[in-house]
Amino acid sequence: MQKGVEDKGKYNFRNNITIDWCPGCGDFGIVSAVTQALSNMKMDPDDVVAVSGIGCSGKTPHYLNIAGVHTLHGRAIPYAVGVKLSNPNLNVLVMGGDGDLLSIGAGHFVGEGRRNSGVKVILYNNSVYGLTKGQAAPTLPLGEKVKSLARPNIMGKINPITLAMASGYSFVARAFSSEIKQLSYIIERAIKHEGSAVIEVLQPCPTYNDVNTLDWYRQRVYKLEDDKSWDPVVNKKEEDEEKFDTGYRKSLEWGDHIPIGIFYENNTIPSYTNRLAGIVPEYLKYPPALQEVADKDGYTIVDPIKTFSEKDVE
Amino acid sequence: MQKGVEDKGKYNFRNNITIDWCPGCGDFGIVSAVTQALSNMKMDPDDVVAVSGIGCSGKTPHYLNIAGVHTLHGRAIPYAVGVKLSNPNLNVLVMGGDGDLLSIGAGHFVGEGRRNSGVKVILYNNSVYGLTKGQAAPTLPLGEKVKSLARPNIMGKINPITLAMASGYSFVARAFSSEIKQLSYIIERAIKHEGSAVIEVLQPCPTYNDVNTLDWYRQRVYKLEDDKSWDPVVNKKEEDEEKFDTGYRKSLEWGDHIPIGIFYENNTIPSYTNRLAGIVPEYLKYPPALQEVADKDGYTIVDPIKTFSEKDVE
Amino acid sequence: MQETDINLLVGGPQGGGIDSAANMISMAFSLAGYNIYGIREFHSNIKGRHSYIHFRIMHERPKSLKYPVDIMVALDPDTLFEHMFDVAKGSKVVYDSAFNTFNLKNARMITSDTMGRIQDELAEKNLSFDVKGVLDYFKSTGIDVIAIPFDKLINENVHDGPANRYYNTLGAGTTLALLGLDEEHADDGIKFAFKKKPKVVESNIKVIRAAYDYVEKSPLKVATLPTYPAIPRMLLTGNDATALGKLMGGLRFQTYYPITPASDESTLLESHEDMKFLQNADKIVNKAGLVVVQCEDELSAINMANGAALTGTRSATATSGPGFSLMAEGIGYAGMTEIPVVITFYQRGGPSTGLPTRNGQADLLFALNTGHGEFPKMVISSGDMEECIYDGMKSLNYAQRYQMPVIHLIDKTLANTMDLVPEIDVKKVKIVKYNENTNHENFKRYSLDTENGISPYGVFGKDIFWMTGDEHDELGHVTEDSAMRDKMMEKRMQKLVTADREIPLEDKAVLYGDENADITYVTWGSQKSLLIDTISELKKQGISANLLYLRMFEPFPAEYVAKVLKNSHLIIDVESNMTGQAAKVIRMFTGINIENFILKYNGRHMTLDEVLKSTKNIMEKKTALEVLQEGS
Amino acid sequence: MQETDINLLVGGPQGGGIDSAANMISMAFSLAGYNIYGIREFHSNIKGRHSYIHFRIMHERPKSLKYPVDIMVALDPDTLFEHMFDVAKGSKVVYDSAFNTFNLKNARMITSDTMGRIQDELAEKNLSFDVKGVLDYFKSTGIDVIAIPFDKLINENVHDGPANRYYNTLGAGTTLALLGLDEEHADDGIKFAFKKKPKVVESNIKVIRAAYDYVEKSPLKVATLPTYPAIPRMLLTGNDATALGKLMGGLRFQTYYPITPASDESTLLESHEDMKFLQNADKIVNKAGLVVVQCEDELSAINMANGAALTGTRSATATSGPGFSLMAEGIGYAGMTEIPVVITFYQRGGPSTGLPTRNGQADLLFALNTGHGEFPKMVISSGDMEECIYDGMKSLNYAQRYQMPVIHLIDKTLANTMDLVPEIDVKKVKIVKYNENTNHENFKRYSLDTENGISPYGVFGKDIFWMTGDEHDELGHVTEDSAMRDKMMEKRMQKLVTADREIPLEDKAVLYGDENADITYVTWGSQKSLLIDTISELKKQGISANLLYLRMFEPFPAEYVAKVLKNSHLIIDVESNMTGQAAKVIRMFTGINIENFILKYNGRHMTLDEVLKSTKNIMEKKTALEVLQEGS
Ligand SMILES: Cc1ncc(C[n+]2csc(CCOP(=O)(O)OP(=O)(O)O)c2C)c(N)n1
Ligand SMILES: Cc1ncc(C[n+]2csc(CCOP(=O)(O)OP(=O)(O)O)c2C)c(N)n1
Ligand code: SF4
Ligand code: SF4
Ligand SMILES: [Mg+2]
Ligand SMILES: [Mg+2]
Repeated sequence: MQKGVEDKGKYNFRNNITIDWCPGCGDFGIVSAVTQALSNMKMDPDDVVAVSGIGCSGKTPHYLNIAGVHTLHGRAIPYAVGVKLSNPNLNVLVMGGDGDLLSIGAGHFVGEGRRNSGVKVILYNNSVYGLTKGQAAPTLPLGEKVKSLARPNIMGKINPITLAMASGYSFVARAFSSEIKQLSYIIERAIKHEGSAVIEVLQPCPTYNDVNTLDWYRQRVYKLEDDKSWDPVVNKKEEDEEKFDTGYRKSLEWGDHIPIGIFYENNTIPSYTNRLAGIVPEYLKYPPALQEVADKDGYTIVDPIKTFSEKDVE
Repeated sequence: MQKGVEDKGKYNFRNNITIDWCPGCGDFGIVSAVTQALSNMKMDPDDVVAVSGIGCSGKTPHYLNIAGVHTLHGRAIPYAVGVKLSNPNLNVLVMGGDGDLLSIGAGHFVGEGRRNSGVKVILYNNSVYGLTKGQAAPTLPLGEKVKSLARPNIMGKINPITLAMASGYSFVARAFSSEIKQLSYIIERAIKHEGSAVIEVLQPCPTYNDVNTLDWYRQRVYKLEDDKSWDPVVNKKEEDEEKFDTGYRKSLEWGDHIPIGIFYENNTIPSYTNRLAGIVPEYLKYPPALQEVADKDGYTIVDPIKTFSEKDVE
Repeated sequence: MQETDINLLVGGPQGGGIDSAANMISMAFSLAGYNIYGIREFHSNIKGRHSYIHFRIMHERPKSLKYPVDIMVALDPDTLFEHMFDVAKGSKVVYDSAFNTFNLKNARMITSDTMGRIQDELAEKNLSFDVKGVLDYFKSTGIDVIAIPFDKLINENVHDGPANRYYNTLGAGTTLALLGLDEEHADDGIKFAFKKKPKVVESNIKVIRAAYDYVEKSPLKVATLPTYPAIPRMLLTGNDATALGKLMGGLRFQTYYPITPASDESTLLESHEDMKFLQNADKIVNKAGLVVVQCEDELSAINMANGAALTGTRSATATSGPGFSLMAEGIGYAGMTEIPVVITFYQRGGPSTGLPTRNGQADLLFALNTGHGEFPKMVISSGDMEECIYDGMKSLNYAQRYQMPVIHLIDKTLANTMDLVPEIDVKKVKIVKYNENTNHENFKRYSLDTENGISPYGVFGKDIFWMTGDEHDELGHVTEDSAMRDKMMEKRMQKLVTADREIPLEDKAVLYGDENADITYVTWGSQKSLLIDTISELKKQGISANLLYLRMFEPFPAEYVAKVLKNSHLIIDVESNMTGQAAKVIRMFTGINIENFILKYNGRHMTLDEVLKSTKNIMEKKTALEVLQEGS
Repeated sequence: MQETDINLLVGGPQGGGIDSAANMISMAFSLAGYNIYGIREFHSNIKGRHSYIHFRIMHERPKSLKYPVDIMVALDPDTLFEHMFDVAKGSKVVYDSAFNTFNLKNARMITSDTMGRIQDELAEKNLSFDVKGVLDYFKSTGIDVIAIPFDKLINENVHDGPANRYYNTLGAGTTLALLGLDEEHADDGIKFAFKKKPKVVESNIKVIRAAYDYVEKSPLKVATLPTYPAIPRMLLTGNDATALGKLMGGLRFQTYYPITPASDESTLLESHEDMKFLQNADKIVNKAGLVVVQCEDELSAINMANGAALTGTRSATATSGPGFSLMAEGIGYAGMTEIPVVITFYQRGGPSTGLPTRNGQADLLFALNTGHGEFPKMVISSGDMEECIYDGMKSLNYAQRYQMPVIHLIDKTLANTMDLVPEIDVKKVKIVKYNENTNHENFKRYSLDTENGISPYGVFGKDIFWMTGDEHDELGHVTEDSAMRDKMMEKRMQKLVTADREIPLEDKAVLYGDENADITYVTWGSQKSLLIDTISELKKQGISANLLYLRMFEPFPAEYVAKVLKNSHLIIDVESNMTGQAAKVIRMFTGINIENFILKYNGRHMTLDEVLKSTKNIMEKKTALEVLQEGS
């Protein structure tokens, strides 16, 4: 805990590594929002970790001045969960493309909904596979033809919000990479939320996606919170059925009007770390990462016979 | 097309291989329903193929008197799609456990929703991993302790119906292994449906699941079609929003009353095979499996220069 | 007096209580001061198909199994048919007299191929296709056939629940009585087996009584066996021993996806997340616990274990062939980014789903060459309980020290071997920690300023650094600079040279037996103790043999292996696979071509008798390749 | 007169038009009757990072590339810095005069490591850290530095769109003019490159005019090159050639998940799902089409391809290292259940994500040993365009004939090599069909009634049979019978023996050059043509060398390889990896230890000059291991 702690609010969460995204890429906005959120929260840089998959999106951790791991295509979530469960004190941000998280990584995306271990998934939705030159991502609608495709898209589209809700995530939101303030606010809220979060970020890819452009989104997005009555937060179990349904129906809206904001936040579902704390004594205080495994002479501290006493024949 | 065609209605779809499921296993009911459906439809045995994953459920194809492939854990869907897209004339049934399809195979389960290639997925839901001795399956609710678990389940549960709907399947139903007639009817309906189907089958596992027993289900299940006004079929695009929502909400019902029947059938989404037919000329009539690839002397029939004319430098 | 040496087989339907029968017998003998050694064989099936335990009881600790068995207990008729060839003159066969009327065609759980072979044999001997036929077969061979009226004996003596609940106890009791074990010890076995259930103990002891009574009154009565003072031991399988070793070695995070025969290790750990501590542990540490995560698949399992290692936690996963196949990419990532992670790899019969519950040693070359591209990893292998324990500890140490994935190979035979382990030395292996980072200011996770290739390790929560599976610079950022690429490749691979230098030879390869011998066996894994027994047996017969036993395949002790083999005469490679994979590895690293093989790939454990017989055939130059076929 | 032999390098930012510039140049020369041979190098980045094409132009078909290049065209300042060492006395460097004021510190896309090395070099020579500095560096070495006023020339001549749209054409035009190619052919090149866009052609031809004009009026003017009659050829990359071969070979179902450098093959096929037919095809067949499926991941890709094969369809997938790592389990399934499937494996720089857009040959051992357990599979490798085509066809034939997965290795260098292929022989390879089933009544898919191990193939829709990755009986049902298990293992593995017997040696290994030579190179993959050139070059210098070129690794032509190598003197293994994997395979199968290596693992293509130089070092016994380092 040695860096920038003197004046955390001023810590520079953006490092000096050259960003090699295309000019106009929506990913720039996401980096800004993340660094803003961390600054706003006066986060200790040692307490937050960035985990990404492979894709243009996957490069993000290298641009942040916090520890980061740029993992394998589709596997960011398992890495993030490994980090989180071995040290629940860390705030773990997952950065992944729509291909990364919803195609090759879809199994983990669903699995993490069940676990709800407390990682925050930022899903870069550009509707294409950026880094491999513009193939259809699972978020591209059936029949749509972006310029990099030889023929209109032959696959249907996944709505990340409905999939996240069906999988069990307790915090589900959508943002737009050019609405940096809202995105940064949502990230803060997600970090403060105990369970796992999915934040879908609509993100123009000017190089390959000539349909869902910056302007296309600008003309369509509107903020959920602009409706003062919008309240997606479940604090009591009884509220869940209705709020889940409202959020779910809202998330199906697409086309001329695209809602952005928080769709659903359920504070009544315990996170995996808290579930574990019910089984492993003092897990939250002495998680795996903070334990000593050897005595001062370097020998094991585990008593094999007492631990596995049922195997003992005497 | 040589077997049983003389009198298809009398073809025996159950072969003489010894079934090695435990006494009382719900899987027996599923086999009965499948063979009944095929008999009822007077299906030509050469026209239907069974594809399974690994698990107790995965053994099913060996017990059926049709061609069958018992694939890898979690991979039944890709195999089935390979069969279907290379020969769209075949009816392809997928048999998989809840672990197989919703845990290790969840990525394919979601992916197939987007493709909607026309395979029919029968999901054996016993809430446990039968063949590996009773670990929690993704359908087991949080905190539930079946007898094979050392501690209450630490993971949340996936509702196969909501996940199937969020993934894009155009036919989604639930059945119960002891309601063989209804299940057989649903299988017939699914086979007749153009797109891909998911049929979740609630199935007791007397060996490992002592919570969701035969009786437990008997006391809770009720049939959707008993409500005469229940109509889950979308024949016009306009009906979709409402029927999707009704089906979705219904599927969330669980506990004392568990609905079984068809939740959603959308006939307005073209299947992948029909989408392909729009691109590859005469695909449905001359699919890959029915093409000759060599001339009578055994040489290629493809003209490489005309086919790749853009590479030709003259 | 000849030393007690009993080979025993208990068979019955999967899920039908043969485990408890075997357990009672083991416990009774253990408490009578004997050692036992057993291997379980079963189908990939939950209930009904044939399953058995083959074991051996001696005062000395046995190291191998033998056919024919001295006594076979059949808890169902299938056992009589399935093991027709596993008994011989002098053997005793115990079964329920109710089976007498059983017809072979009703044995629906016997697969058609096996059925065919049984029928062929009966037909050849002109015997009927039923229990009577097989019993005649036994009798004609000089086997003692002992029918016990199961229902009658039980119904006359206990009235708590249906008779079939006690079949296994009666089977066990009869066996113990027939072997001449003191009834008192039989009772002790029951008490131990049903520890926490006094009512159950009571009824079962009545059944034991009935069994002893029946035998005593019959002409079957035998002399009482000697008993010995029982020393404290742990009854462990290879799965148990490895779990125990890993936990002692500092494991605090284990991931898994269920799979036979690996998941027993993880489920055991899962039920011991709150471990117990030795005196040397201070108070804070006493609050520690282990986290075991059942993942959504093996892709998740390996990558989650990798992730946990990033916080400084000692982490591991355990799997078998199909799961390991899915881990190749994650292992490559650990190699590239220098993550200390352990993959305990329980080999079973492959390829593909193969023989999921049977033995195999056919994953060596895959383990050695797994993952695309070139990256450092270690591959070690264990051959007995003690090795499972201490290699379990060492695997974590190696991972920490060399910052690379460590693949620990164990085969299904060893995983399912039951053995009484007398003593666990908690000070045998010291815990090694990773090379700690001291420069927190400008931390170079992949510092090139190292001769042995080992850079300071980085820990999330303590240091800021980056990691990527792309080629990277010292800070961990992506680079495509051609010179940096070469340096990083060389730094990573250098660690294998370092490991090879630092690790003592005895952890890599060991020569058992005399240095100069007529025969040199080469093996790895569970054949270790079997071949040590083989050597003793041959010695008794005046034949000198030794064993080059391999424990580490990467880094491979090429020089030592070459030295030993160049001095050898008749070299025989013994493996449970079809292509002699260890011999291939030896040739790849030394150029030496081994020409004689004893191989087994039918999925069953090797036994002493078949290895001896094959050795003779090879010695007599009848053949250079012996394929072993014993086992049902 | 000396034969034209031009080595050329065009560099610029990724996505900044260097592909079109290279294309125009290639087309112009092609249409002037020349042959071209080029290799693309680029970062794993979409826009901005440094990228270049290195090519060679000759009338004869070139087979290798050389440094230093004769002319380098810099479309951005980075190119000048990145390739400081790739030009030498006599080279020409063409660049935009606007770069003159550019400071190195603004070259933000140059990675810090590369930057460091450039700065070190400039500092050592006491030069400034800017374009001026590097130009001084060039001049001091005797390099011709040619500044072209890009904006001025364009703005004076075209008014359709911004000037930078024409930078690449101007770069290409200047190059062509400087090389002395007829302007008419330059115009033809433009017309060809922009085929369907007459307005674009018009503007670009104006730019060409401006370039020629400028050069003509300058002191740079050179003599006109001869031109030749242009014969029809196809300009193919390895990706294209393989796609074409597979389609000719009967491929009708291809699956893929996007990955560099494999997916270009699949996307090309995807845009040709409606292929064109030869005269010999009858009418029904003319309606046929290919299905290409973009899958959700590589697990799906391999298993879906396996699934498609079950209907009798010829199916394949294509991938690179990370994807292949995920396919291990599916390949094992194909091996176990005897599915004919082709996996075209494009190797790139590993391990892990590695150098995604760079070359590598480090996946050989993984391909050979992939998947748990023992199952038959074939591993073949191609080394040039013709092999890509015909091996593409053969890979499908092998799969059909032997009912097993066939892994076809191609490296990134070959995949991204551009070559003009003069003729495609549609009758060179006959199409082989699987062993058809004739007994539909009681179909034994895995009939043991076969000597060569090949049972009749089953087709869904025509036959009723079963398949399982578990061990199975002849019908395809699960069995755990120990005897059936052995028979099935033996039947499956027998197919490899059959393949080895049936396939001619020339498809496995070829010796190029004289049988007796002082030096014997051993290689595989894209070094093939480079080493054939090397041999000619050495011959000119009076040194005799030959090449043992490997095409098939499983079944491995051990006997032949041993025979060749036993007669060799100085053996040098040449591979694009760090551990000499082919040499390891050779030792594993023959015991022969190769002791000299020329290896390259920085991800860049090998060039003639560096191989020659290293060979000399080895001949002079300066070293036994040469690590090549050329390339930016
Ligand atoms: C196992 C594996 N398969 C394929 C790839 C190639 N690959 C790299 S990035 C990428 C897709 C990127 O798309 P997305 O996840 O949407 O990220 P984006 O670039 O759009 O941010 C793919 C398929 C890989 N690296 N690993
Ligand atoms: C890759 C892989 N991992 C693990 C296994 C082990 N395995 C066999 S069946 C099974 C789970 C079975 O559960 P489910 O899919 O619910 O089927 P059920 O037995 O309940 O019908 C597992 C994990 C395997 N065969 N392959
Ligand atoms: S390709 Fe698209 S997503 Fe990738 S950096 Fe460029 S604009 Fe961004
Ligand atoms: S374990 Fe359960 S699911 Fe499997 S066969 Fe037995 S009862 Fe059926
Ligand atoms: Mg994307
Ligand atoms: Mg299940």
